[in-house]
Amino acid sequence: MLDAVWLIPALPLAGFLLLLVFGRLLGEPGAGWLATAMSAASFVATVVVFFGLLGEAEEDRHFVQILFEWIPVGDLRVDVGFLADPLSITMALFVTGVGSLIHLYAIGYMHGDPDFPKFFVYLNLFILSMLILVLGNNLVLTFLGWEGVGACSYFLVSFWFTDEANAAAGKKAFITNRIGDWGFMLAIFLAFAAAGTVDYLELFEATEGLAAVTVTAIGALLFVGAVGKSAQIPLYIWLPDAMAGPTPVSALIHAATMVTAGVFLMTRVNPILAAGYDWVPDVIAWTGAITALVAATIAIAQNDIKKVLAYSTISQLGYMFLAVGVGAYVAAIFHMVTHAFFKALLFLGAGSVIHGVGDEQDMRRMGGLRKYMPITAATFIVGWLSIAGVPPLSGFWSKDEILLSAWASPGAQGKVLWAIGLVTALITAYYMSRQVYLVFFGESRWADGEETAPTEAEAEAGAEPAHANPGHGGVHGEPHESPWIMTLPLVVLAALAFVGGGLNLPFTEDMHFLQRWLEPVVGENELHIDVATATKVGLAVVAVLAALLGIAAATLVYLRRRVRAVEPELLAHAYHYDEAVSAFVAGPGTRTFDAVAWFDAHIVDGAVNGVAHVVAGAGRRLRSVQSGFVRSYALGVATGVVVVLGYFLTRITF
Amino acid sequence: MSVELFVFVVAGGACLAGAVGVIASTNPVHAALSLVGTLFGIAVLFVAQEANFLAAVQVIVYAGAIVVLFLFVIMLLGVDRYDDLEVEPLVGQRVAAAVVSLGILALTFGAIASTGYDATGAVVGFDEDVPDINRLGESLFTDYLFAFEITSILLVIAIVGSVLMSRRGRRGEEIVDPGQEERTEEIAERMDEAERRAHPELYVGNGRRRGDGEAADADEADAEPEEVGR
Amino acid sequence: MIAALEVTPAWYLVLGALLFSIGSFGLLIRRNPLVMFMCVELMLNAVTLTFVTFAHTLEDTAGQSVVVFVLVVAAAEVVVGLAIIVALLRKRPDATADDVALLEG
Amino acid sequence: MHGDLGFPILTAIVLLPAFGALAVALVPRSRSEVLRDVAVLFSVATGALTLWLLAAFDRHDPGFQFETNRSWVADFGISWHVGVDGISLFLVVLTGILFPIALLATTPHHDAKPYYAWLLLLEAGCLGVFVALDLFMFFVMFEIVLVPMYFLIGGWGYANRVYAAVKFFLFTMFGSALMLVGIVALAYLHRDAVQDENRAEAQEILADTDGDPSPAQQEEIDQLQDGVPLSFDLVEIAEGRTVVDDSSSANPADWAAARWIFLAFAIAFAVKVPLFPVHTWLPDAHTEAPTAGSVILAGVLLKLGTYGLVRFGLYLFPDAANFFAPALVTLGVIGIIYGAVVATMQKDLKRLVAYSSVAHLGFIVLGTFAITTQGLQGGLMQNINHGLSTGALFLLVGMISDRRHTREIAHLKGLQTAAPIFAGVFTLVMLSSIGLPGLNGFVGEFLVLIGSFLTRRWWTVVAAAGVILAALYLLWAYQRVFHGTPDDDNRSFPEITWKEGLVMAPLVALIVFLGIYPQPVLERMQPSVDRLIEHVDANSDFTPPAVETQEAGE
Repeated sequence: MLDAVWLIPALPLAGFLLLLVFGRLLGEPGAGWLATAMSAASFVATVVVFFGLLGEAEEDRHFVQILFEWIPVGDLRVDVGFLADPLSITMALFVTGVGSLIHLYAIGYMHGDPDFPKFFVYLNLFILSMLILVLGNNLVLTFLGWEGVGACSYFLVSFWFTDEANAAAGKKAFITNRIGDWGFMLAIFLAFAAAGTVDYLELFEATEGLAAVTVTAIGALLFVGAVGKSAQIPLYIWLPDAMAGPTPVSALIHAATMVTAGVFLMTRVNPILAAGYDWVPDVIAWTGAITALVAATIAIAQNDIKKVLAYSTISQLGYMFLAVGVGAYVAAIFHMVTHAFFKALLFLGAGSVIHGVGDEQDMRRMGGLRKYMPITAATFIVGWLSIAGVPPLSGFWSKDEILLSAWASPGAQGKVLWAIGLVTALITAYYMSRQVYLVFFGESRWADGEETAPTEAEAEAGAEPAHANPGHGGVHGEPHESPWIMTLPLVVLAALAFVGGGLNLPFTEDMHFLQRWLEPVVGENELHIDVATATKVGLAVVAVLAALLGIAAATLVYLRRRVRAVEPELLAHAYHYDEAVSAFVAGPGTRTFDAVAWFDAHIVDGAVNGVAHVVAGAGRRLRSVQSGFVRSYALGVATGVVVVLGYFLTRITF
Repeated sequence: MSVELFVFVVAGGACLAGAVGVIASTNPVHAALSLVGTLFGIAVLFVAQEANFLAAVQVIVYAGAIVVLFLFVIMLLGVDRYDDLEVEPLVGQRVAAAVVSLGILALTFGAIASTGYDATGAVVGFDEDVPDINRLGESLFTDYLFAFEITSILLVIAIVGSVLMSRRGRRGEEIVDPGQEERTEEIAERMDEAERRAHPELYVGNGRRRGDGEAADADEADAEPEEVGR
Repeated sequence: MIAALEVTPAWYLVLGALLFSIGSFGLLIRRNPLVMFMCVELMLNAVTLTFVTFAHTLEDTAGQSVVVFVLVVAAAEVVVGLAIIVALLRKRPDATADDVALLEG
Repeated sequence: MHGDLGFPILTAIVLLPAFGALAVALVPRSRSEVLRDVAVLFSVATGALTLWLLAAFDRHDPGFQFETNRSWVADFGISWHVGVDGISLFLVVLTGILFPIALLATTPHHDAKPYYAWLLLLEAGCLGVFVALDLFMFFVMFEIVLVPMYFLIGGWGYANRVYAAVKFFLFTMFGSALMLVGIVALAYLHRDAVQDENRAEAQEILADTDGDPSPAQQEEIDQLQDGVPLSFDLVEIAEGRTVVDDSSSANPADWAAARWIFLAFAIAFAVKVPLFPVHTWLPDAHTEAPTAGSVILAGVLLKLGTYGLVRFGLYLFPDAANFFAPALVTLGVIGIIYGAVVATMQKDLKRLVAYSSVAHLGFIVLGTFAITTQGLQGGLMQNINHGLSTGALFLLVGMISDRRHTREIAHLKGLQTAAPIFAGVFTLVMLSSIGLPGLNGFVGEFLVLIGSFLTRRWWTVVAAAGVILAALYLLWAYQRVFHGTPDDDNRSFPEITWKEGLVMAPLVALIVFLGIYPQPVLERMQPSVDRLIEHVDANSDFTPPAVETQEAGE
């Protein structure tokens, strides 16, 4: 059964190749169905492997399948091999699962797009890369997937490339990621230089033998990579822009799967983090916490329905890093899974809304939509409550797990982190409620969108890819519910978002399914929570209260309209961070580059041409010697005769 | 005084006189004639050194053929062409020429002097009573046979070449000298300069002399009669 | 006492030297290509004279043979040279050696 | 002598294109339509031969294979000595593959005959450089390469071609002049050294036989006494180690001499590579050259430099190379960053690609002078990858400028709308050039970096940043050229034709294949590279880094 591991990536690969060749032949919707089928088949294969692993005994629940040697040079051995262990299979499960649903959804969403087949080529390629990322049995192969998903994100964000903004967003995503990849690569080099291997298992064995500083460096550098991929401070700026891509892309890549790769990586290398100095996990935790808080605050003031979700994603990723930082890897993965469910659900819901109201993304032009698109509204609300952390939805369990771990982590720092997490939870509940109210409740503003023209804020924030998608002619008018092919995934995801918490219920030990499942991977590095049950309950209650408080506040502000909404410019502008960066790149950055180019053209090359001119000038001056007067030449000859004669004479006589 | 001495003085004098005549006479014809003088002198000196055959050849080839050829060309191009020897467009050419020539002279003298004025060396020695022409013929057709043959080729080439060049070339065939115009200008200016230097007296009062527009050689040519007194 | 004077080969050599330098001087100062050629002839003759002298003193016929070759070369050279001059002067009747500027750099 | 095919295949490989050039030149003007066919025929035949070479190559033999050694100019000990090992093998194959492609890709707009003749002669020269094992032969081939390239740029190039051609020629000549001095000096030093050894030996024998040697010994002494002929044989000189290339040598003058000679070689190759300060001929040459010229220039000619650095730098002067390695590595790293930065700011698409070459070649130099198995193999791999990727890029840029008659990025816009497949191919090649894992570019870059990291840690840290910049300038250019809505000039941009597609196909195939399965290349390089490193290790105070592999349980 386990031998089927290779099938997991092979199927999307097959889909990718088939679509590459026959895509245009299949056209719409054939291409979409093929892609979906392949993704689904891959899911099935994963399930098979999953049960295969279940069949194994607890301790030897990891299976390595080497396909071939990729880069064997001297001591360096990089295989194309897959490591099937609880962690990678968990990832593979929800990647393929959620992925398939989003494929299905996309068939409806991309309806009528001229590049319909191409879209699914990319989607399958992405699934392939993502699976390589999670299944790779060594750092380099993971890096392959890592870059692969980056490329796919580039393709898909700039999918509607005719709009410069989208193209720029794609480029920005790729390059910002590359900055992180720099760290990742160095980590690989260091690992090889120190341990002579890049294979995970061998590397982990070797860690004991290595100097702590080396291990720490490896961990830190890997984290740099993770920061880039998972859009943490300071490299988060690409994610909001990445919303320029089609909504299924945002759901799949920029919410459910790719952006969580960083968290996955950190979990994967947990022995390295454990073996290194403590400051690395602390940095991770703090980065996560701060990112979570900052992003959440920014989300308050966004008016683009997708931007809100984008910042919310960043914030939730922050949660996961917080968990990783305090050593609660299980909690991180748990939240990753649930987040994949409800965030994908929210994005798809948003997509459905955008689809329904004719490519309108400004929430101030929506409202009261629940009457028009009941299913979308219902599912969206499930997602909302889930992310807000309202029991018993999945979000509550995972988030509570993280907060608990933060609390339980040693030292005062744990408490502070917990506090930050709690505040973030409150804000999350607030802005999500705001979104729901603005979109689905209140009076409908979609018809008369004109007078509330978007302010400068999100005009530049790129909140109007209105006719970006040629597929849907931007028809205003009666909003309509999306076709079943789009709503079906919503329903499924909603169900998952509802019950997802069941993966890891805190009540009794034997309900920690996920924890026991991941035991072999995170094992002894997992944070041990020894907190009195009373405290646990107390914390849970506090968390719930925070969530409800947030919702209540939002209700007052946006539903009942009792309180004027506070949406400070600063937040709408995301603390001007992105703008500052762009300004720097466009200003000093470009000037520096120009200076170098100038240096090359005028100094380096100038020197060359200068020499040339000197020589030419000398020639011009020497030229005058050739007067052309035969007799002067004769004179020269004669002089030469005299000289030669004189020379010989002296030689003879004296 | 001995015969040799007499012969040498006379013939040598003729040579030198002729040589000076060649370089000093303004009229090419005179130059050619003085050249004849030199050649005869040389011929005589040949005889004085028992190179009778060569003497004859000297007279026949040089005086008889080459000089005549010179004269032909002069006639062909007009006899009345006088050179103004006092005009020298190339500044400092004469001084330099004098220096160099004297240098050559001095050096050759030095060479001779270094032998103590007697040119001695490994005397090969030959049979006195064999006439020189026989000896010459023998050495030519034995030791120098190849060189001799090659000279014949040389002569043929020379003939062909001269025929080719003196043929009245059709349009486009003759050498085109790109910078000729500017060149003529330059020469003209240089000539003016030279003339001012040579004959300042002609320039006092009335600025430029007549006919100064055209090329230098021309006006010097028609200027000759008044200047070069006869 | 004059009778006492005896003509040594050196005299001939000196004479040759004189002729040669005169010739070279003329070659350098005259502008008329014809006259320049004559000067060349002068120099050649000076050389031949020297050769003959040596042939006489050293009793070696080789010297005389060389003279023959010199004669031939002189003839050839004059022929070609005069041909050139004719061609040139036919094109520009009043040309001097200075006018021929194809060698100008 | 290994791998004997019964006939001198390498000589054939070198001479065949030369004959091809001759054949093309002999085609009567009346039959000018067959010119192209003849040229293609010969280059394809050569390519086939190189492939055969690849097939017949013994992957386990580190030494030179298919050697042929005929005396050429006996008086100076110059010989026609050719052979390949794992280091040169793939450069030969690459040359064999790229030339037919370059020939097929474009047709000259005038004077087809000299164009094809020059190209074939160029191929002969390049192949000659890669297989030459005789210093003098190497030099001759190195120079032969210049002339056709000069005429190709000057004759069939773009607006500013003459300037570019002359610049190219002068730069390279400057380098080669130094190299010639180095070669001659080397040969003489070698000769003298051998002679001294012999004399010393003779003295010993004499001493042993205290004064009265037997006739046999006397004979031996005599032949030891009399002079040794000159020899330009690379292997003999390199393995003989007679020229004192040894930092710990008793006589510092010898060591200085060795370093000077190495420097002479290094400068020649640095110009060819090109390394940072002497790179300015490259953008002009690349930009002004005709498409085929640019392809060959990037794909093959630059490799003459990097190959030379390995073969005549490391192999000939291990210690001197080790002595100068930091400087060269620094220049390489400067090139990586500098080239990328300047490329970013270029307004001419072709010029941009040209500067990207400077960056890529910087990686190769870095890897070479890291002197580790990974670094060296990475460098060699990068040679091939750069040849494929940048060659393909130049082909594509050439197609663009043929279609639009401009290479100005500003004049191009939204081509992807007009020509999606063309854009797709471009994207793939671009990503390979960026070094995306799964495509060939990554394998080389990764190996170079991971190899250099062992010995030149901090340089590598900087160099790795070049990877970011690569993405920056290429993606930015791609965005400006292919994305956005096309204006009227670009709306009717023709899609890639079948012919062009077929030309690109082998390149694209190789780009993908080598990215996923580089092993066939790597395993053939391995023995030779290891041997080279042992050579360096044995003959210099360089010691290869110790990588603990005990954990890497096989």
